[in-house]
Amino acid sequence: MARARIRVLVAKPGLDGHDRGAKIIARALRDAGMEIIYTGIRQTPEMIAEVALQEDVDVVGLSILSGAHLELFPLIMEQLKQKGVDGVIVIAGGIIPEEDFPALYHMGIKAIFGPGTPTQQIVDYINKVMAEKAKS
Amino acid sequence: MARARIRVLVAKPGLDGHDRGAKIIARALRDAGMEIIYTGIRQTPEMIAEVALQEDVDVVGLSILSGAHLELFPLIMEQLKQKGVDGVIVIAGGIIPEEDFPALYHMGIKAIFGPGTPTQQIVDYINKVMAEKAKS
Amino acid sequence: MVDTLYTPEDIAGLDYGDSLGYPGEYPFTRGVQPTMYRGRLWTMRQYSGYASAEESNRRYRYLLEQGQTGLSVAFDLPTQIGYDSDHPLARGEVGKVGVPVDTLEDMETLFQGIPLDKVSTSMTINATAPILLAMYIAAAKRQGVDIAKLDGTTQNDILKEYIARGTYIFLPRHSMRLTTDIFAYCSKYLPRWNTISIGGYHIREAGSTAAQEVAFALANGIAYVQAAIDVGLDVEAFAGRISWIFQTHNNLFEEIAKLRAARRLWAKVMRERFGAEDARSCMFRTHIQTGGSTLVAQQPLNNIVRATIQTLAAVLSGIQSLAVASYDEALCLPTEEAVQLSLRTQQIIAYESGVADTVDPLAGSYYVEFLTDTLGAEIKRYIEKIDSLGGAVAAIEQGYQQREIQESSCRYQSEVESGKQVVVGVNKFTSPYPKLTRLLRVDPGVERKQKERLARVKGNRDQAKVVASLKNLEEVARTGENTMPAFLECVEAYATIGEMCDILRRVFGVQREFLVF
Amino acid sequence: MVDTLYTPEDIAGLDYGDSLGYPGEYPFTRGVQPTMYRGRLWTMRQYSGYASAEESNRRYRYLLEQGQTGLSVAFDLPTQIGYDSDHPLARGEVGKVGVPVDTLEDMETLFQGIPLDKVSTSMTINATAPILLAMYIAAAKRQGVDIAKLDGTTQNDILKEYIARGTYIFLPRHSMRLTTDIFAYCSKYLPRWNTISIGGYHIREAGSTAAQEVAFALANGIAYVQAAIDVGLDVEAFAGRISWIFQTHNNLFEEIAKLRAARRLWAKVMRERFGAEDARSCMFRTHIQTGGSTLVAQQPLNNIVRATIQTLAAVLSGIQSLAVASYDEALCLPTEEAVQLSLRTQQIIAYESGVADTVDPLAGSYYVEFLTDTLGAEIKRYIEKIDSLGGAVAAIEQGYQQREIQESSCRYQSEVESGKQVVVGVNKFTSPYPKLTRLLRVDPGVERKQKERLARVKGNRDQAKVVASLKNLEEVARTGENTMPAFLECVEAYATIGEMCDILRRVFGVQREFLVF
Repeated sequence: MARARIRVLVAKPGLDGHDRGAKIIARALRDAGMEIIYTGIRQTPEMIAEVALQEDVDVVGLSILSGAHLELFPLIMEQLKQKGVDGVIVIAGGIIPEEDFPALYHMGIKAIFGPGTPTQQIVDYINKVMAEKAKS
Repeated sequence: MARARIRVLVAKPGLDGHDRGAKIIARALRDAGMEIIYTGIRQTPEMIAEVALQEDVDVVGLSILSGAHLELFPLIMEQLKQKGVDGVIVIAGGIIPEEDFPALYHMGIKAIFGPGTPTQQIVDYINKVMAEKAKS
Repeated sequence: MVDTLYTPEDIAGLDYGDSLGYPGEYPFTRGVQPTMYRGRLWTMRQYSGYASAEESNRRYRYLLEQGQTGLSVAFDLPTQIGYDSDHPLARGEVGKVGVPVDTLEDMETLFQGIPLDKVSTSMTINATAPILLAMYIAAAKRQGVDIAKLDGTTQNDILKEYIARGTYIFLPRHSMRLTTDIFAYCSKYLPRWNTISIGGYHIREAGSTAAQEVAFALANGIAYVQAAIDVGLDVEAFAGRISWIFQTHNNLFEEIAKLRAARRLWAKVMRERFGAEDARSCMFRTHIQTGGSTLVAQQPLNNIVRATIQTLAAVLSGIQSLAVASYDEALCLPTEEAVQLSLRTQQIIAYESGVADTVDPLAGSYYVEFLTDTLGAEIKRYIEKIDSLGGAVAAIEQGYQQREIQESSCRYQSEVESGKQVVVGVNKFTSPYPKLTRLLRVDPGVERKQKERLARVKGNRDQAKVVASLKNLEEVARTGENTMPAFLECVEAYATIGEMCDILRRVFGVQREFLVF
Repeated sequence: MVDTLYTPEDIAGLDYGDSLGYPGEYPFTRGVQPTMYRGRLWTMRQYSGYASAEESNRRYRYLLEQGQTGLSVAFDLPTQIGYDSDHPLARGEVGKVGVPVDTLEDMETLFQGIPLDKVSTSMTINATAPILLAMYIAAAKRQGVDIAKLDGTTQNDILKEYIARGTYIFLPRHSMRLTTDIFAYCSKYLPRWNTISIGGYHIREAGSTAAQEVAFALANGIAYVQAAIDVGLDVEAFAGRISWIFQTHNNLFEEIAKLRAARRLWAKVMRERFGAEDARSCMFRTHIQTGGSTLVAQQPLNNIVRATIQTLAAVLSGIQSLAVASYDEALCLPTEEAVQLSLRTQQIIAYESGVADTVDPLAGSYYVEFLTDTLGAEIKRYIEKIDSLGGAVAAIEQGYQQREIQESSCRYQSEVESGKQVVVGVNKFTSPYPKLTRLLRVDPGVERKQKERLARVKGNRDQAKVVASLKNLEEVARTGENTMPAFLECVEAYATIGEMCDILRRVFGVQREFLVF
């Protein structure tokens, strides 16, 4: 936990190609001093978990706009668990109706950032949970 | 009941001065062959009932846009009754929320025509009820 | 009739300097300020008031919190026609279309916690304008505000009440005197106050065309200026404080052209007819309220689309102040959500649409310049006609404007009924639509409470002072002195609006309707 | 940067004939038809499709009943990327952002009861465009419709998929071949079909500026025309069937100027670069979809205001077809009410606002003409830059457009975060707002049902025919013959989209992402 920079995987699960938000977040986190692994579009749950493992990341950020989050996120959480990287902090963004938040929290997603969230808020969130994690 | 032309009083109760609708209706009924008594604005319930009596009208059309219908219409119906002209057909128009319709029907208003009603529909309505009245 | 195509040939005669000129310079076709919205955005001022002074005060504070930059007070009909809330003619009307104000106490409550030197307030009040202005001044004094700093507008345009809106009380010549009393008083004591807001809004609402809307308002304006000159006021002393209120309808370019034409025409009227030299005296500064009667009950969210088009028309034409009608207005008083959306409409256009980035962006357009000229010529013909009838007052007494409006209103109605004029959701593209579930209703207890309040105020005041002040008002009304100080005295003694108006009704006589049908 | 004021001096160099000309005449700045909307209104065509072919068919019939004048099909992501609904990669995506179409049977269901010779249909489909077009042709034949009468559009614009939207499958050169196969096939058999709709929409959606949106789309257009010429097609035989899709954002005048500039530039590209003589080959005909990414989740009714401004921008710029994004799109798929309001927005602007009464009403405006020239020059510089990189395909492979867009996107984001760019309800004038209660959710059972349906179709078809047709497709793909007849044969044998694409993936190879970050 004593490494210099927080490592974040920014991933786009599913088939949707709208990567504007993911790229903005990725760049904002990088500008905030984090190390970013950006996967590009069309990542399967298996691929995402594999990269999270290989790259030994602290945080996985999932961006999805196609509405497939309720189907794909459980598969991703499952894959992370199978690969033994379920200790990472998983956060999500995109077009996700508020009524889906409880189900997503329940499956272990730690935070959900809707459209219009200032990027600084996400930076702050990650810094805060990483600091808490370091303490515990 | 065998007189040639239907006599209609078009009245604006209350203090509101928006007479565009009342004048359009008055003119449309006149163009449809009815005899129109148009009172102008700011008519009290007493004045309206008195004109209805004096002019021996068949129909009283009330136009109101100020929202005072639930207060003023009962007073008008009461005055018509007191003057013994409660046989006339009373209809209403203006800005009247649909949820008030039951109360207005209950106090004896026969029909309510909201904004956007084609004038022909009002003409037809009056002709129809007058024909029914003649038969009975 | 609009042509299919306009090209440079259609404006071949346009002389830039004479017809348009630079913004901030005579004849102000391109706007009255050199930088327009770049310097300062228009004032966002939603028309609002209902139920009671407390409730309306709450709404004003809400609107200011939401980013509104000015206030606009709607008064209820008894207040506008000079009846106390306990008058028999006030039955059912108290607090319905605006806030009831019987005495100074109501006015104080209305602006509780709103510093009157920091906000500009427009009051839609006409026959009783001097009384409400006196109350506003008195309320400001009680807040400790220097009245020279008061910024705002009294509508004070009685002539259009005879033509279209109906809240007149007295005979026109007496009304005109009250109007010019405000001009004279304010030029001395309230230098920043817009003493009148001459209106086309209600003329259009009654069914006029765009050209009639402007023409009849300008003709009224000419009558006010003439009346003020006739009572000895110097044109430069009051003309700079004249303001206007118009509406914008759905026809985007007609509305823009109408207002550009009005600006140019009024400048020329002031300079050429009245010899005003001061540029400020020639400036046509206007408030716009988007057209209430264009909103329909059917498919109410469609009204948001209409209001947006109308707001764009207003902003693109170069204005000073704006209120956007709310989408639920064809059904009820605007709810808080609906009025917030009206304000957001203004804010989106101000901050997101880019149309405020440059002055008079349509200038030079073959179509818009042609239309500006064409409408200008039509407006001019109407003004000449009214001149030939003896001016606006004489024409009103002959029912001229009323008849013209009624013709237009009936023509429009028959175009709607024949389907020639489409109204989406009404005569075409009709369909079932979800009802609005949140309608604003005025609590029926409001009238009773207002009467109780009035009784309490009357019980607590110094009766002798009331009697004396009213007696003084009666004398002043008879002699022809400026009535404003007398009103102020009455108001500060907590005389009621009904008490004051009863005296004036006795002295001035009451105008019956100029019944045109 | 916009100046405070524009005057005749700003357009002193404007030569009417050369820069504007008459509508319907080269260079078409004022529009491609001489009478524009006076002759015929634009086609109202809401983008729509979700859940299943049955459900989408119901929505199309609803929209046609509501007065919509064309159809626009949204396909789900598996269909766009060539996977059957039962493919592992389709998990969770079936029916989500559009309708799933696995086989001809789905296409038949989609247009059940909608006569394909009476309606024009636009299909947002790119990598798999020839397959979906083949299905559409086959469905029309089964309806007994003469395919020469088919009217509509296949988006078929693969280059912007690499740049911005992501639904590519193959390497660019193979994709370009499929694109030109459609050009060639349609010029013979579907003379009224718009063979391509080259898009700026998605480029803007990815965060580009207005100038980039047009420039990158035009550069792609140049690449398609060159590719078609390179495979031996006569420019006059296909250029007249090229169409475009752009978006309109909130900046009213920039959007109008952008599209006027695009029209003029494309005409000049076609004539000067490609030697097109036929006026029709030089016409820039465009569909507009108002900007989806300008809509925000906060205070959703505000989006109606934005969509209205954007719709006005589209209509004022002179277009052929229009879809208005729905106010709930930042939250969910558009509900029926929201999509009705989008259509009503178009109808109110068409029938009530008067802006369709005259052609190109802003022509001549000092500001708009200046801006048209300025944006035109900026677009031209981008095209020259792309030329210097070896054309659109080479530039994409180098990541040029992607990088430019990302720069713009990040610049915009930082302007929003700093408050320099106001987004009402998001970074200014925020306030609590009532949640939308009616959100459209796709039934989670849709995916299972679609898989069952696919299994049933596969169970009932003539397997030998399928195998033979797929074998033929493979051969044709390898040899370079026109693939369209082979697709048609496969489709009519009820081969699935996944089966056909698997063959093509094998023959053509698969493109990995040009990762720019």
